[in-house]
Amino acid sequence: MTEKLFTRPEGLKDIPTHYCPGCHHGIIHRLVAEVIDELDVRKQTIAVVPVGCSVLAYDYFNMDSQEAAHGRAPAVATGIKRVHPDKVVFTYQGDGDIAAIGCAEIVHAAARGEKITTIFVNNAIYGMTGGQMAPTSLVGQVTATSPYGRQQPLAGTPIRLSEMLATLDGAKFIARVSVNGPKNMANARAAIKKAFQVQLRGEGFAMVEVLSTCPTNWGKTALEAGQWLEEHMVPQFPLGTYKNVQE
Amino acid sequence: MTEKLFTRPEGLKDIPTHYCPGCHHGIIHRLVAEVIDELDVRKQTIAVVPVGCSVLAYDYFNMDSQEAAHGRAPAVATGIKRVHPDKVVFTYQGDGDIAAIGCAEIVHAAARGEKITTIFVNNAIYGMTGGQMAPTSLVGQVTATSPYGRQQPLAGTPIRLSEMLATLDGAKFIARVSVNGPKNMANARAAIKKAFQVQLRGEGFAMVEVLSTCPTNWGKTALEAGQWLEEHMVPQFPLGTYKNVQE
Amino acid sequence: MSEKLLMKGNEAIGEAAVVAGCRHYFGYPITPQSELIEYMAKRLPKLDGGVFVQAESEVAAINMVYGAAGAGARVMTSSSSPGMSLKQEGISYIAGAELPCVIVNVQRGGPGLGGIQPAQSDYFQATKGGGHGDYHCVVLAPNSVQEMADLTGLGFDLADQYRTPVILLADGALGQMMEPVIFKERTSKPVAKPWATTGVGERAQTNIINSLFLKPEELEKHNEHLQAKYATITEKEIRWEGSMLEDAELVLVAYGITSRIAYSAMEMARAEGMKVGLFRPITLWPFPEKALHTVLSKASAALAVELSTGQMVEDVRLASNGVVPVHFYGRSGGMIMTPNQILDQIRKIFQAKGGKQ
Amino acid sequence: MSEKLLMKGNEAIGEAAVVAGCRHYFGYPITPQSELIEYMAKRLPKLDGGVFVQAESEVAAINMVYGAAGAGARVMTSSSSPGMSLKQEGISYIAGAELPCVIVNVQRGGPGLGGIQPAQSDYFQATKGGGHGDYHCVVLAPNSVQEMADLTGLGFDLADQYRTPVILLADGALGQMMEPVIFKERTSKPVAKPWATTGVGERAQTNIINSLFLKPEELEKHNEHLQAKYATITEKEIRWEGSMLEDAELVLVAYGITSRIAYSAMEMARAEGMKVGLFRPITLWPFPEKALHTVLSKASAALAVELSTGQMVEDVRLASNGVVPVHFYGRSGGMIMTPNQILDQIRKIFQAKGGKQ
Amino acid sequence: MPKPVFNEERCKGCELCTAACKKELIVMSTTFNGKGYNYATCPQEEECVGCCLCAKTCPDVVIEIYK
Amino acid sequence: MPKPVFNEERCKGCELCTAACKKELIVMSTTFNGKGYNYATCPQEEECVGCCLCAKTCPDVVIEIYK
Amino acid sequence: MKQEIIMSGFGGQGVMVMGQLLAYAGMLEEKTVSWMPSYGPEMRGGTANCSVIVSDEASGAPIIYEPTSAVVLNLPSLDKFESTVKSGGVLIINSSLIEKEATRKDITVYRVPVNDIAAELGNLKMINMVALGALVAATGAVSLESVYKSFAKKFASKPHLMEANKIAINRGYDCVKKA
Amino acid sequence: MKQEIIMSGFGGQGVMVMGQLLAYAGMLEEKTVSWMPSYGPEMRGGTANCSVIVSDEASGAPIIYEPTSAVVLNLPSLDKFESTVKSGGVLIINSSLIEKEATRKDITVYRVPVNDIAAELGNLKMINMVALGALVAATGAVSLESVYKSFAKKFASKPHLMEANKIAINRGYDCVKKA
Ligand SMILES: Cc1ncc(C[n+]2csc(CCOP(=O)(O)OP(=O)(O)O)c2C)c(N)n1
Ligand SMILES: Cc1ncc(C[n+]2csc(CCOP(=O)(O)OP(=O)(O)O)c2C)c(N)n1
Ligand code: SF4
Ligand code: SF4
Ligand code: SF4
Ligand code: SF4
Ligand code: SF4
Ligand code: SF4
Ligand SMILES: [Mg+2]
Ligand SMILES: [Mg+2]
Repeated sequence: MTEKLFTRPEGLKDIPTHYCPGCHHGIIHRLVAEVIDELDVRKQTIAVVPVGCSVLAYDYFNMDSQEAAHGRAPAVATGIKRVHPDKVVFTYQGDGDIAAIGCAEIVHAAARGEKITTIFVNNAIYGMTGGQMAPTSLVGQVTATSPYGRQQPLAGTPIRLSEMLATLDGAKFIARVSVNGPKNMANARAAIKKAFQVQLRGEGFAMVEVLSTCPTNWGKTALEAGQWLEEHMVPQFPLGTYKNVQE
Repeated sequence: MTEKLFTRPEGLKDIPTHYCPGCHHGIIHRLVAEVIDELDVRKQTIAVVPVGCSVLAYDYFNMDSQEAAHGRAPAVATGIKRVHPDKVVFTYQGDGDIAAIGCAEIVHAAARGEKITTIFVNNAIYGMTGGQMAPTSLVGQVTATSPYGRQQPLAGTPIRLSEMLATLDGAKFIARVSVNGPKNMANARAAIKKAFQVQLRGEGFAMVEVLSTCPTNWGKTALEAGQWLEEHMVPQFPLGTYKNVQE
Repeated sequence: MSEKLLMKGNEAIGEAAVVAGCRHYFGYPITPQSELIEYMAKRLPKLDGGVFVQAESEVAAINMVYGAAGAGARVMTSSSSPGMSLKQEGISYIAGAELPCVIVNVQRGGPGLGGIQPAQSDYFQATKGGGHGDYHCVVLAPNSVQEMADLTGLGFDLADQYRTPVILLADGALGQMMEPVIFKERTSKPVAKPWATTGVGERAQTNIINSLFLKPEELEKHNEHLQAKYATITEKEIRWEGSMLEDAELVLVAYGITSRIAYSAMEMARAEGMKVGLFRPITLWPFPEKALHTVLSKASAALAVELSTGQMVEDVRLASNGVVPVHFYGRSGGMIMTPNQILDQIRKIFQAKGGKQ
Repeated sequence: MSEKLLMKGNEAIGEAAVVAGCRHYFGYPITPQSELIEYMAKRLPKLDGGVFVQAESEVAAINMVYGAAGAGARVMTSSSSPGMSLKQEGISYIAGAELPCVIVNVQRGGPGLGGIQPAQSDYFQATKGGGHGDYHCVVLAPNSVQEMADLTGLGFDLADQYRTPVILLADGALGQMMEPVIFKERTSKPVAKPWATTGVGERAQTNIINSLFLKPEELEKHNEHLQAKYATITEKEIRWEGSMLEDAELVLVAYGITSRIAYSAMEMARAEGMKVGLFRPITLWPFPEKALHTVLSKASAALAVELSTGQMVEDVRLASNGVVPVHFYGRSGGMIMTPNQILDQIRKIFQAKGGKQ
Repeated sequence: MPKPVFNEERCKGCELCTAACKKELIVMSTTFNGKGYNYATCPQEEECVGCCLCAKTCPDVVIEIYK
Repeated sequence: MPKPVFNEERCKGCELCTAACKKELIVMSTTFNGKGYNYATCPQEEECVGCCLCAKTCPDVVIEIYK
Repeated sequence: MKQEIIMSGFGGQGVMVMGQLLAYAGMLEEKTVSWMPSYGPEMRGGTANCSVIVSDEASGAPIIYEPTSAVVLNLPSLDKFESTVKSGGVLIINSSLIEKEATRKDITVYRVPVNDIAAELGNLKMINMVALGALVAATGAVSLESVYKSFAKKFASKPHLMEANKIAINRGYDCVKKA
Repeated sequence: MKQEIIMSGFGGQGVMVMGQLLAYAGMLEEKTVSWMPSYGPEMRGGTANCSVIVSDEASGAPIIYEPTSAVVLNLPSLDKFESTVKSGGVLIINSSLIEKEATRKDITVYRVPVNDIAAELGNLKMINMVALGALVAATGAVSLESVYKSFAKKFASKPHLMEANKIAINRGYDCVKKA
């Protein structure tokens, strides 16, 4: 009975997180940590965490970390990677962080073919600041700053970042996954692993966009949130691999 | 003999420009002015000029203008258009301005479907500041900041902005043209006209990317520059219409 | 005049802006100012011509403000400390191009990501110019929810009158707290903006919004013009408030939320027989330097109190210009001092003077 | 020691950085500093481990610096005024996270897009904190191409020693001009950086680069730690230079390129029998306040001279603290005063004193 | 026999694990843990097949599965 | 007859117009204008067919074509 | 008289609204009032609190250092605030969730089974109203009448809520009055 | 002695390099030197200039207000700088391009057909070398020998250029010396 079928990966510190009940951030953290364990690179990995609900991830990931200014994680990661080209560097970013304020930084990290891995957690909302509209919020979605629903002619339509970055040569691997249910989770883990392998092989930029829930700001239970993700987000953000260039 | 087959459009003030001999900026200015004359909207148009060689375009365009901070023309244009939704607002931007520092602003103006027109002058270099590398510089291109040629693994590959923005729903018309020779010029003029018409019909965001020369910083004569554009830029930046959504 | 409402400071700013005729707002969420952007998101779309845009960043927001202000609108943006830093280039452009607008900073603790609790550590940035070049913003410092509203209205008027950006420098406490507020009828008249870019129409000359002057002679002229304007503002628009200054031996100097804590401390000190007064600058730029100098000339010491490690105190020292010693007491990082802590400082100063009370 | 070279100031900074062991540069072009980024683009790729990245913007550049500094590298960025404004959030983060780096500002005229000719109008931004929160950068002000090199080297040492960003505050004239320069052998030893994020390896604890402290008590502690460090720097690292101060009745105060013009003016004034001296701060933060106070205590007036409408003059007034009247003379927008124009000001001051020479 | 072990104090009561267990073994407590949540429990743990789906689904790594 | 008219002082001598004229009518001056450029001229203007290609190509709107 | 009151509980227990109603009631009585929330990043399940000042004096520092009374709806709140209450002040404990007893002897302590009462009334969402009634009874900061009015104002768009909530307020009030 | 020299001409005429060679030569003679360019946005065809100080004194203000000599290679430069030259100073005019005569009588004016000489030598790129030779002859700011050395240093990678340029420098030098 001492052997374990499932336990906490070494890549995650054994402390409670501040995430809301049922928030997918926790699952995504664990998958990243598991992949890092599996690839046995924890000791040489530097995590770059964003400003967003995952701002405290430096306390959760059991590895060296830097806390980047809102949106600038790809620039910070670039700085680190250029100093330590032999180390593994990844960014973990929310949709507001990566697709709004940090839009230029992620586009250019991809365009430069920066050898970093980006985990992009798309929950279609600004979680941290209390549920404002994100660039990925759906048309019609009610948020704190779209109280009448996101209006297409005034507030635009969701940015599909994976599709957009796939147009850049420097991006070598781009996939969109979700962690809603065991099957999706397995796919997500595989994609995350691939994204780190692209970095380890020195090929270029790799990103995994993970569709995620924000039960709190969506005003739903965790289970309802998973369903909403499936029914509303997935059609707008189709799962799949958008780029997969082997050198 | 008093009738003229060709003369300066009213949209261009009758003053000499500061552009270098043979620089395409002058041709592009004239085409924009001609279209504005043709559509008879000069009196209700507000131009937003960038920081770049065309920074003084507010002295050349015969219409109300605002000089925007480097890269922020789409944000400035958004501010204007939201105050005067019945007026015509366009931005005129270089590749450094729009694709480097102003990358987030143009992506989001397009994503919001902002009803503005953008003229993007892509000369694959920073003209104004003396010929540094642009996000659109070609791989191998020697510039002041890529003295050994733009290196793919370190400095990345050219961003194809038209292709990238075409992934956004708010972008209703996107085309890439050149003004190198009469035929290209005619196509360019037609595309520019269309881009203004999209705005006039209130459909959304429209952009024309104009491949352009910088004889001075390319270290070429004006005629050689035209040839280089044809031989090196066009293959990397194929001419054509990338988006054409009729509402 | 509205009925008396119980509102958050952040919301009161929003409503006051609407009452002042502001119909354009561009902003980006950040704690502890998000109630303001959310208020505008709710309120503006319901108004004729009202426009709310959530920008992609603070950089974009301030440049949207530039465009809208240049197009002739009454326009506002708001943020909190880190977001304000991102706006500095834009603010310098707005000052350079002489565009009127109101910019709200609901300050939080810094530096860096810092924290989200109240602070007053962006005083230098606001008053000395966080951006590049020689320019100033008018900086207004409310100390109650009612003043959040009143100074917002005043801010729009000053902005238009002088073609200048106005910063409303608040803090997380003022932004988050609720107090009764009344929205007064506005008496000021709209200012004509013949310089705005509205399309040239039948105007003789095209209008150009710009801050570029390639010839240094012209840029210097422009700077002289700006400085002359700043001198006029300094002459006409200084605002401050004094309490028990007539016989004060020790003058507390504090602004914003801190001024209310200092006020309580002053009352406690008076109760102990110490002659303490309070000088509260309402305009932080222009700082009421002369007025404070006059006050200090009759006193024997000053104590600057702020939620920072010492910023406004420099302006107090400049105002004193050596006539009295200037003491300092500050808390930082989101910590707020108690009246008792200020009282301790007061006692120390009186004791050091040899028990002279 | 290198042979004597004739170099532009911008290039001398680049070479000095290389000599100081800097192998990482992140920047964005802007006049009049572009020769520096271009120098690094040429030089660094030829060096072992040398990395040059042209960032997509100044915002990205300063955050790349954050990452590289946090990873343990000696790292530099450079810009000119508008670009510096964009870096303010990043600088506040760097100060908050205590990361060592050198940031060069080759100042040009402002505000806004302004012009591209030399200016000194970002003094407030550099010394008081253009970003949010209570922090300081060490600010060094060279006045020759040789000092562009020397102070760059010093800047890297101070940065590492105190874990602080250092700003080299130059201007377009110093950046563009050529003068002879010698690159001296470096004597300082590299500072260990056990805090850097290099991958946890066999270290007991993970390293975290961060400026977030959600609990105000902790953020205040952090601020107190920073202030203690600033106090140490103020105590130990102040640098300034005096000329003919012994018997000076009027003390000119000027830094950077202006100090050389003031020096010429001083000589001309001495030739006319007026007892004039020159006080040149080399560290603008920490400002040599005490030293200047001592100097002024023996003089009868001060004249601050700068390429701005009046920024450093505030620090001069703070240093004077009322012991002498502080006069001001400035040019702006890229205009540079002549020694004769300063001399005119000097004459006026001496005349106003009733011909006392 | 496999056995799920819950770190009750870490549970936030989100109920994701209840839906993940195909055998529907997990039920929420009626009492609160220290953080004020109803926490997940597995009263019939002997039925557990060790598929680990509950554990993999839990965002808070509350559940470990022993062999 | 069509006729190209050059605003010589505005010409920057880029020679784009010379290549644009299919009739090869445009030649550069050997003397300088006030800005120091050799400027474009059309010595055989009677040959001009009024196609306007030269004018449309000129970045500086130096050329007007009269009917 | 200056009442400085702290209300604290789990995120979902409605302490913010409770404080606002009290402040509003004070305002209706032409008193000087202010309401100040704790605020922070999303950490649901954490403890939220707000402080309300209701005073006859002109407005002063809006921050409470030593509350004259406190309402604690969960255990962490009791642990955090018991020690801060001014000597002679009032402490109201939600005895439904808090078994622990208060240790202070220099303050008046009321144990009110807030959750139980709300459950009895059929709506756990009304725990804050029960607590508010208890608070009004214990402090006399405002009149019951003003509280009703303030509720009517705040929920003007939902008049149907009035009756049930009034009952909840009264139940809390009575619970203290009868103590 | 303090020489303050301005060189001005069209963008392509090489005045910047000319000034640098002069400054470098001064440095080789252990003098205090500085070189300051005009700089601006790309406006080719505009006039570029630089100022060089070569002095026996310690370094002072590096900006020239009243040049002791000026070399003007085109008409706009003549118009701009003639009036600024210090009384008793030197003005060298490129007579190949400038027909206009100088009006100042209190300075020494040399008219040197710079372009013609360079054309004669078969390389218009050398006009700046011709002008430099003339300047050295007219001012004695540095020795010819130092100018050769400085050229050799600056173009160390292109030694084949030396001979032709030396001739150009000499031609300019002789032209003034014989005047
Ligand atoms: C410069 C700056 N602007 C704004 C903020 C406030 N802010 C913090 S997180 C955040 C958005 C978070 O949303 P997202 O990136 O989607 O992450 P999530 O919380 O949803 O995981 C914002 C706007 C900030 N800290 N800094
Ligand atoms: C914030 C800021 N950064 C940098 C600059 C300097 N700058 C001016 S124009 C320019 C690039 C111009 O290139 P591009 O946009 O391609 O226009 P072009 O001149 O080629 O037409 C740069 C970097 C600036 N003015 N402001
Ligand atoms: S606010 Fe949303 S994204 Fe943030 S922790 Fe809570 S559920 Fe997750
Ligand atoms: S530098 Fe290049 S882009 Fe700028 S005006 Fe000259 S040729 Fe045109
Ligand atoms: S391991 Fe499988 S069977 Fe066992 S409790 Fe978990 S989900 Fe149910
Ligand atoms: S998934 Fe985890 S946190 Fe959620 S109820 Fe189950 S054990 Fe508790
Ligand atoms: S109009 Fe046509 S034919 Fe006439 S000169 Fe111009 S290009 Fe030649
Ligand atoms: S195209 Fe225009 S500028 Fe160029 S040579 Fe011809 S006329 Fe002159
Ligand atoms: Mg999000
Ligand atoms: Mg360009």
